[in-house]
Amino acid sequence: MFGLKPDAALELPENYYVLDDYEKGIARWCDGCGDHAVLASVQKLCREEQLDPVKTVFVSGIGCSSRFPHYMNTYGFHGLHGRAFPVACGIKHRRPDLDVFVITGDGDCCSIGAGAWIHAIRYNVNLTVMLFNNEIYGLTKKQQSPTSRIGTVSNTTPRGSILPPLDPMQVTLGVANASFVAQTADWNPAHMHATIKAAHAHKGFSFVHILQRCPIFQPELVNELTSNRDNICYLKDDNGITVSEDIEKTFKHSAPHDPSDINGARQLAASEEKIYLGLFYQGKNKENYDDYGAHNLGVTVEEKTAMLNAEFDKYGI
Amino acid sequence: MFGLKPDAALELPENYYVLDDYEKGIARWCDGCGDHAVLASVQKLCREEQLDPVKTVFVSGIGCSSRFPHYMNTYGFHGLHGRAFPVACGIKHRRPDLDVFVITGDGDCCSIGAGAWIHAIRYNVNLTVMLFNNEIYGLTKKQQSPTSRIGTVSNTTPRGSILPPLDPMQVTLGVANASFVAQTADWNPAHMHATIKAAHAHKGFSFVHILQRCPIFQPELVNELTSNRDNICYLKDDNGITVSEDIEKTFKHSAPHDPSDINGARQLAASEEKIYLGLFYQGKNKENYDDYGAHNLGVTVEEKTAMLNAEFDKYGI
Amino acid sequence: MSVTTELKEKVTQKGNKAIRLSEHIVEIVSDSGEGAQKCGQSFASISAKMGNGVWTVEIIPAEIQPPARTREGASGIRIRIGSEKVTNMGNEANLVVAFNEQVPYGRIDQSAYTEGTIMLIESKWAEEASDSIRESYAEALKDFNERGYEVIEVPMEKECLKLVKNPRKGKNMWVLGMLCEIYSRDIGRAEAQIKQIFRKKSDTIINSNIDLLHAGYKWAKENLDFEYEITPMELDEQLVVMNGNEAVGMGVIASGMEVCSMYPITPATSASHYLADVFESAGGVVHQAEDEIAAVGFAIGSSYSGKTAVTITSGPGIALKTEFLGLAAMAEVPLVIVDVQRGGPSTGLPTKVEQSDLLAILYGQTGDAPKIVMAMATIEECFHFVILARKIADSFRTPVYLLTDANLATGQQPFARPKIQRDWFAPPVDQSPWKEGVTPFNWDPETGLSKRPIPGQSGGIYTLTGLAHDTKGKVSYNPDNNQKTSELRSKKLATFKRTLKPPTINGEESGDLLIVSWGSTLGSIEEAVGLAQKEGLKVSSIHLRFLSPLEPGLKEIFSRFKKVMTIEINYSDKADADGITEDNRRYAQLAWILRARTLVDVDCYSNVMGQPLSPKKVLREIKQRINK
Amino acid sequence: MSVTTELKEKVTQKGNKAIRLSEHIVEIVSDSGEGAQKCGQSFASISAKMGNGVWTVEIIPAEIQPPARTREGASGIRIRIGSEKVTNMGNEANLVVAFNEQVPYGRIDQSAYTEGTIMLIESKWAEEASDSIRESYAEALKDFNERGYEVIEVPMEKECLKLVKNPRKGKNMWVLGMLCEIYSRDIGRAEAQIKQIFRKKSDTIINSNIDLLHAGYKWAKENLDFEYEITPMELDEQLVVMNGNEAVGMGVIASGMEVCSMYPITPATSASHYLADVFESAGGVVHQAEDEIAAVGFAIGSSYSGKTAVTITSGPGIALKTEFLGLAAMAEVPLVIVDVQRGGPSTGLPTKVEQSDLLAILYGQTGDAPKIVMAMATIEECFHFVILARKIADSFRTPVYLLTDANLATGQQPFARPKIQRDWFAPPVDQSPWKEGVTPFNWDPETGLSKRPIPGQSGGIYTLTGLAHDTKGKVSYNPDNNQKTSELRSKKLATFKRTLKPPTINGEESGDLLIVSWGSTLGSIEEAVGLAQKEGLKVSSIHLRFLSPLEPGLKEIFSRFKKVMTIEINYSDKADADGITEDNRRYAQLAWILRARTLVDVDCYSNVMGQPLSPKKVLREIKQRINK
Ligand SMILES: Cc1ncc(C[n+]2csc(CCOP(=O)(O)OP(=O)(O)O)c2C)c(N)n1
Ligand SMILES: Cc1ncc(C[n+]2csc(CCOP(=O)(O)OP(=O)(O)O)c2C)c(N)n1
Ligand code: SF4
Ligand code: SF4
Ligand SMILES: [Mg+2]
Ligand SMILES: [Mg+2]
Repeated sequence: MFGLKPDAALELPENYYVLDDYEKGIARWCDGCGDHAVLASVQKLCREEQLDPVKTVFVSGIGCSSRFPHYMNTYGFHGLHGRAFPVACGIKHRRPDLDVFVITGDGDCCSIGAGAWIHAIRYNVNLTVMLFNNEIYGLTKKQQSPTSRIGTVSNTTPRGSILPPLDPMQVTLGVANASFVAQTADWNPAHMHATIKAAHAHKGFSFVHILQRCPIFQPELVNELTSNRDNICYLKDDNGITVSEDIEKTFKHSAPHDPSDINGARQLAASEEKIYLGLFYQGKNKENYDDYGAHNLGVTVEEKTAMLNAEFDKYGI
Repeated sequence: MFGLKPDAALELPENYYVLDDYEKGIARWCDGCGDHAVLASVQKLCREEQLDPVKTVFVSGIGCSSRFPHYMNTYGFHGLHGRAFPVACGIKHRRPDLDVFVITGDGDCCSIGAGAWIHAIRYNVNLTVMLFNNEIYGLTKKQQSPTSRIGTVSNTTPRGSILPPLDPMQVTLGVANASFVAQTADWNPAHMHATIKAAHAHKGFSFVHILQRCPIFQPELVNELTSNRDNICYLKDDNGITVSEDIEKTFKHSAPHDPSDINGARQLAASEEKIYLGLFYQGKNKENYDDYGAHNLGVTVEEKTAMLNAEFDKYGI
Repeated sequence: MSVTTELKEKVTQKGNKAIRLSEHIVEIVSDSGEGAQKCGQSFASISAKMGNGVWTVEIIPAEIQPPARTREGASGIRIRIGSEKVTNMGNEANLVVAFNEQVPYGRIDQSAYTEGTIMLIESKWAEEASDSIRESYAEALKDFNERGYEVIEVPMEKECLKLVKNPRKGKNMWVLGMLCEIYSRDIGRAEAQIKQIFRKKSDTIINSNIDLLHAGYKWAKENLDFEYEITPMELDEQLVVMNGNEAVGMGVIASGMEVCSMYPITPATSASHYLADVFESAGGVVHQAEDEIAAVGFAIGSSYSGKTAVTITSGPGIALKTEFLGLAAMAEVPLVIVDVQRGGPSTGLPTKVEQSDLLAILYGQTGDAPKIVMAMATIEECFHFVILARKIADSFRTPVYLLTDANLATGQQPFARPKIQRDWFAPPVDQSPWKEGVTPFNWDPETGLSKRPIPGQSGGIYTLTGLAHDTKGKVSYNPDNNQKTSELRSKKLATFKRTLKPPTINGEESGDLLIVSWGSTLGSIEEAVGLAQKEGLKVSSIHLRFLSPLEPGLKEIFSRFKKVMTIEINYSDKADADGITEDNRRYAQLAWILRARTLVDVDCYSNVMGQPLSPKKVLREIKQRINK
Repeated sequence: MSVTTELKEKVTQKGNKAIRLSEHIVEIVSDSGEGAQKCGQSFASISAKMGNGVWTVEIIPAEIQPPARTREGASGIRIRIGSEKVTNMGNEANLVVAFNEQVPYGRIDQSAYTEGTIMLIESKWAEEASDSIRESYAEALKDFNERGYEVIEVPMEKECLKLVKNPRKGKNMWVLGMLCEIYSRDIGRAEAQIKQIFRKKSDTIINSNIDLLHAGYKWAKENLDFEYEITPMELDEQLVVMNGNEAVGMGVIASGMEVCSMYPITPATSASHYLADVFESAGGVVHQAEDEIAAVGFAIGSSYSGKTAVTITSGPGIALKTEFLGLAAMAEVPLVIVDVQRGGPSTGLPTKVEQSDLLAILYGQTGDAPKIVMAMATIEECFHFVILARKIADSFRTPVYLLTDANLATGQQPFARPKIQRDWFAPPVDQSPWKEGVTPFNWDPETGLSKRPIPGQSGGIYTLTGLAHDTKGKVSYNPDNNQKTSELRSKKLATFKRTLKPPTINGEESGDLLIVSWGSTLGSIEEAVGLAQKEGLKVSSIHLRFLSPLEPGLKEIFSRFKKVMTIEINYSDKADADGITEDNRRYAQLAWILRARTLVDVDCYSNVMGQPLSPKKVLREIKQRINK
């Protein structure tokens, strides 16, 4: 943090934030963990958007991924397992000036946090939400997650898990007031970055489902996901997540999809053939609960006093 | 319960259960409350299916509707607000011989119980679930519910609620392993009864969303729902909920829908034009978690002892 | 329709001056939904406005639709009015208005009436088509007479029918009129009251209710041959009258908190109803969360962001908030938690009063989670303690718990109109730069106190965590750090305790018996202690407002009394119950912590009958202990 | 690569007989993921199988991937082996194997080593490319020498490289070989051990590890000039060796419970891992619920259906279960709750030991929720108490809590192989007709006990509810009923207490100081008390297994000692800390309830350093109190 800022050599405005300004400590994730990639992307986003670190808050639950706030040089709230959403809503509710991000894992969000998640979608508070789905419990060392595929061998399912995985996209798209629902993969940094960026630009609850590598506890899955290009399909639309042509070419498959079409979005999510990366759905002008929260900010002590006195008059003897 | 059974005059087998056998006490719901109608329908179902009262369990949360088990002369579990699902799953898990019903309200299921609900759908335990949706908190006297329409005036939203309502059908259809998803209305007893009956016949988590009248706290809504026949559309399919022609005629609108078509089901649920009554979706041969639960019942003490001794050998010195 | 002969002798003939009373207890009991509470609250309000002391207790059935005409269905209200300040519900009622003959039994079960209680009972049941109803009515009347009540049959619905089509709906205002006449209330004030309660209704409705009021008044004037007057107090100050939940709501506003995050639960919900109604105009918002966990999480988020918030709940809600409350203690998040206690454990007795969350509040979180806990004793304190709690929460960077209960929540009582002070209100969110070199947990080693950075403050960046952390807020698994920071968090209690004074003693500084109590029982206990003192018994009492840390000097005070006991509304084994010994007796909750704190053999009387304690019951216990 | 001169003098030359020791403490410390724990556990197992007393403590960093080569990253294991039964982790280590020079500092911070500790350290860092690593290695070695450790550099990876490509992976087995040689372990047993731990792996992997084992053994034989032997115990019984969580898992099976409903949480999870692995073959199932609320709800459902279930968790999980635990008490649902305690409050110190959930377990639920609480003191008890708990739960129709902790959970200790008894196992679900005339809550007025109907039993129909209810299980708001049923639920504790005996006293029946303790500290405390007694100090100790109800007769026992104190691993204010007085001191958790129960001035020593207590620390406290 001291000395010459790395990109200070460029001619930049005085208060320009550089990557360094968003970095804190050394991220304690395993080598090859997808979380590193997301962290890098988010720090880059902050710089690109020139987010004021002191006006930015990262909120998380508990899990490997939820360590994220500790590695951002912004305000942070590393709370309880499964409870990032209510905390984030509470922060944003009356602080429209803050830029609030939520980091959550598949256990954190889809298992213990499922109730809060459903309702956060409906509240549609202006949050940028990243769900790190490694289809396993990382921090507690390999237990099945609700997103684990059938047959996942874990410490609680030594003979393979038996239930079909919950699909975070399908669930999200089933909740009223869903407003931005996208899917990306940590090993495609360009696409992931474009997705996070679009999510951040959206006003409302921007839900980014990130397929995340956990080479420690899901090595085969990581291998399959990252090597089998047949499964993955890029969603192409001008209103969707757009990447450069070079990046586009790296996808073996692509498909058109209008992100305003929620029925289409649900069908994509339900598809068992392909994993689609891109913007599934974006709805504009949805109700934002934080607009309500902030609608009467700034009432003065005088006004409050007058209001209370009027109340006492009502209850007066 | 004593004396001659009401329908004993008919020639019936000795152990034939009559309605009386399922009734307990006087239901303490308000006059005109839809809960009365559901109770009657369920008692009728029990008689039709000749359910053994001692092998039948009604599990509920807390709310007006959740008083239900107290009025059934079967085993019952009137537990905690929002927590009927895990209790019911725990009961059914190792007791395949029990017939387990779940009674829940819109607050109980969709608000505080949302997490448990989502996961219960995925577990797909063989339960018959009835969600009593009066779009309001009844027992605690008129607070908004997540299913309340925008503008609902309640004690916590005196100037009208502001968020769009959660649709229990859409949410359920977004969850992996959903297996039976139907919608009916308490003021159409014939359709409701056919629905509950089909739900009970289904193996798995049979979810019946019941539009329920609360004339005390939702008088206008009740009025609108029950008088405006334009909104309501009967889903007609041989594999769906079928009612007699007479009843069919009472519907102003009907539409075909194949209940094996989940995309179609999601579209019906998302429709803002009509309220569809009938079977939205039924999937067969889905994974049932209680099959796993009961897969190894009946291991004897001798076998357990042998197994433990083998373990001690492993850990022996 | 006329008063019994015995009664006649006691009451003044009409035309003569009304009987002057120093106080009277009135009850209105009915089936649920008949408006008895509205009637009683109006009567209480009018009385308070006329300068009487007042205390109300609602009689609430737990079911939404209890069966009609049953003792379990008894719904209604008790109003105690006096020429002095009234601090509790008193003993047996003097006058009862009953809408049918069954509901009084729900109260008789609770020894609410006694010989001489006047019972004004709806007479229509005598003419009911159903034989069984007519019979049960006749039987009950006979029984009431045998019990020595002064029964007067009143044709309530019959009279109302002259004015309205559905007398069941209007009856309550007719009864209000009748009561106004009996107690010489100002009918103009009654009219104003009706206009106030029906302010959201149409003029037609208002007028019809005013007509009923006058009809009831007129009927009583013409048909009842007794009249009372309760001398008003000399008021040298302005008063307001409200229930405890309304007072909490106003306290929230006056504290400057702008976020109330809650999930509905009886008997707490009405506080948020009140706030939902008016908070927005004072710059506040009520958030109805999806459950209690989310409610407290949202409040903590709000507090973290600089807007210290309040969450209001009852027992089962407290249970669900447990984990987040541990986080608030660990991460030192200012937060106000109001627990409107009800009967427990589990769902228990949702509408009834109990003081049995004390231990759960004090010790409910795993690990060591120090906190500040206060309990309101009066409705006035329901207002003022919220303001105090917000201040303590902010300056001690801690969750502060406020314990009230179903009794305070629904009771009404006049108190001095608060003079609003500027410094009650939380200052605006601090966005000035954070002082350089100061860490986010810059604990003062003497006091454990520290200032917290608020998002938006430059230089204050930190990540709040529930993991063990050091002065920088960084996760630390260092053994010494955990010991040190635990000490610092604990120290805040010692620091806070230094700001407290020992409790004042009601009565002599020493004696045979000291009663220790907390919460809503204050009025009954002080009334009983006063009576006992008048009888020459050497009994005094202290009433605690701070439960964590406990008020100082208790051991020393206890040492001046031969016996010390608590009186509480929660569970304890009776000392003389079968099989109960000193070694296994389970004590009332405050008694238990006082024993641990002072090592004095603190005895207790408590019960879980779901009822406020009457002074009579307290007096009986005092006498028993003193004679033992 | 040879032993320092000082060391040489102490150790016997090779060829001579190995030195006989009565006990030794070995530590292996490494970066996380280097297999130190597997190595240590194997070493412990082999030692136990050879007839030594053994105790292990895992050294666990809280992060999944702590930075390499840092003190916070220290991961590993301590193994104390002796020729007698070993009951605790002991004091400083005698011999340390360190995989780098930084991790020992994590332990030095905790005073784990002392002058004379032999440190076998990986030497490869001396040849590292990075200057800074080489420097820091050299510096540390210098420092270790200054601290008086006997440093021996060992070329671990270099040697392994001769056999495998990735020495970081195989090193641990090489070290195991080295340790086997040093401690004269049977290499055949070591081979068998390797086959057992890698049983799910390929033969190639097994063989490669066996090769490494032999290589380490050989290297030590050739390069180290000292050798130890620890005389085995005379074993007249068969032993098993396992950690506390495995013992809990086996206890669950032996109790006949067939449902373990849980949500993963450190340090409880490994108990369910064990069960997940083997339970199915014993007719059981592990349910990983979506969260802790659902986990306990599912368990309660299972219990209600006749299959009394267990739920296993730690602090934050207990917090979330609070509401359901209140229901279990109120509705009298048999249930076994295992709390593997960790450091709190909040997320706290997830991998560290603490005994600070006692108050939350006892008082966490709102309302009065009586329950039975037991705490295991040894790994053997981890097994047997589960069996007992299930029985009590069923016969007292109540939740039973078992408190264990991170220390027991991961520690290994041999104990007498249990002789399985038929009556440990729960009988099959009762489906015989329910006795006519017996209500579902047919409480015995003397004991509070009642039998419960199980769905499927004809004549037993009832609806379980968390609302107040009568003997028929019907909702009742009747005041007397609530008082009565609360008394009956409370009475079960008095009844249960009558089955308990006063604790046995370790030492004289009276004296200057009595130590009272509970849980995993037993071994250290008794060792320390033994030492103190040998020094002539009049100190005795008692160790409680039952916390609710408390074991009987404590007051009487306390009265025979001049001072009584508890020693616990949880938070308490130090009596002599600045600003702390008798009036505000916050006591350790057991001390607090003992004060309330006995009115004896019970003092305490406790800390929240996240570490098991060493006998040395305990001894120091004993001396301090006795001299005061
Ligand atoms: C109330 C509570 N229950 C359980 C835990 C233990 N726990 C911590 S993280 C975690 C799951 C982590 O999985 P996920 O959310 O997928 O995150 P990941 O580590 O995979 O990034 C669990 C069960 C906890 N901290 N708190
Ligand atoms: C933990 C907890 N929180 C809150 C309550 C209070 N409560 C009881 S029922 C209810 C909501 C009832 O609404 P719904 O589920 O829609 O059922 P209805 O009464 O409308 O049938 C609430 C908030 C409770 N009993 N427990
Ligand atoms: S365990 Fe998996 S998710 Fe956790 S840090 Fe390592 S690679 Fe990432
Ligand atoms: S309040 Fe509404 S839901 Fe409840 S019983 Fe009455 S009508 Fe039914
Ligand atoms: Mg994960
Ligand atoms: Mg409802």
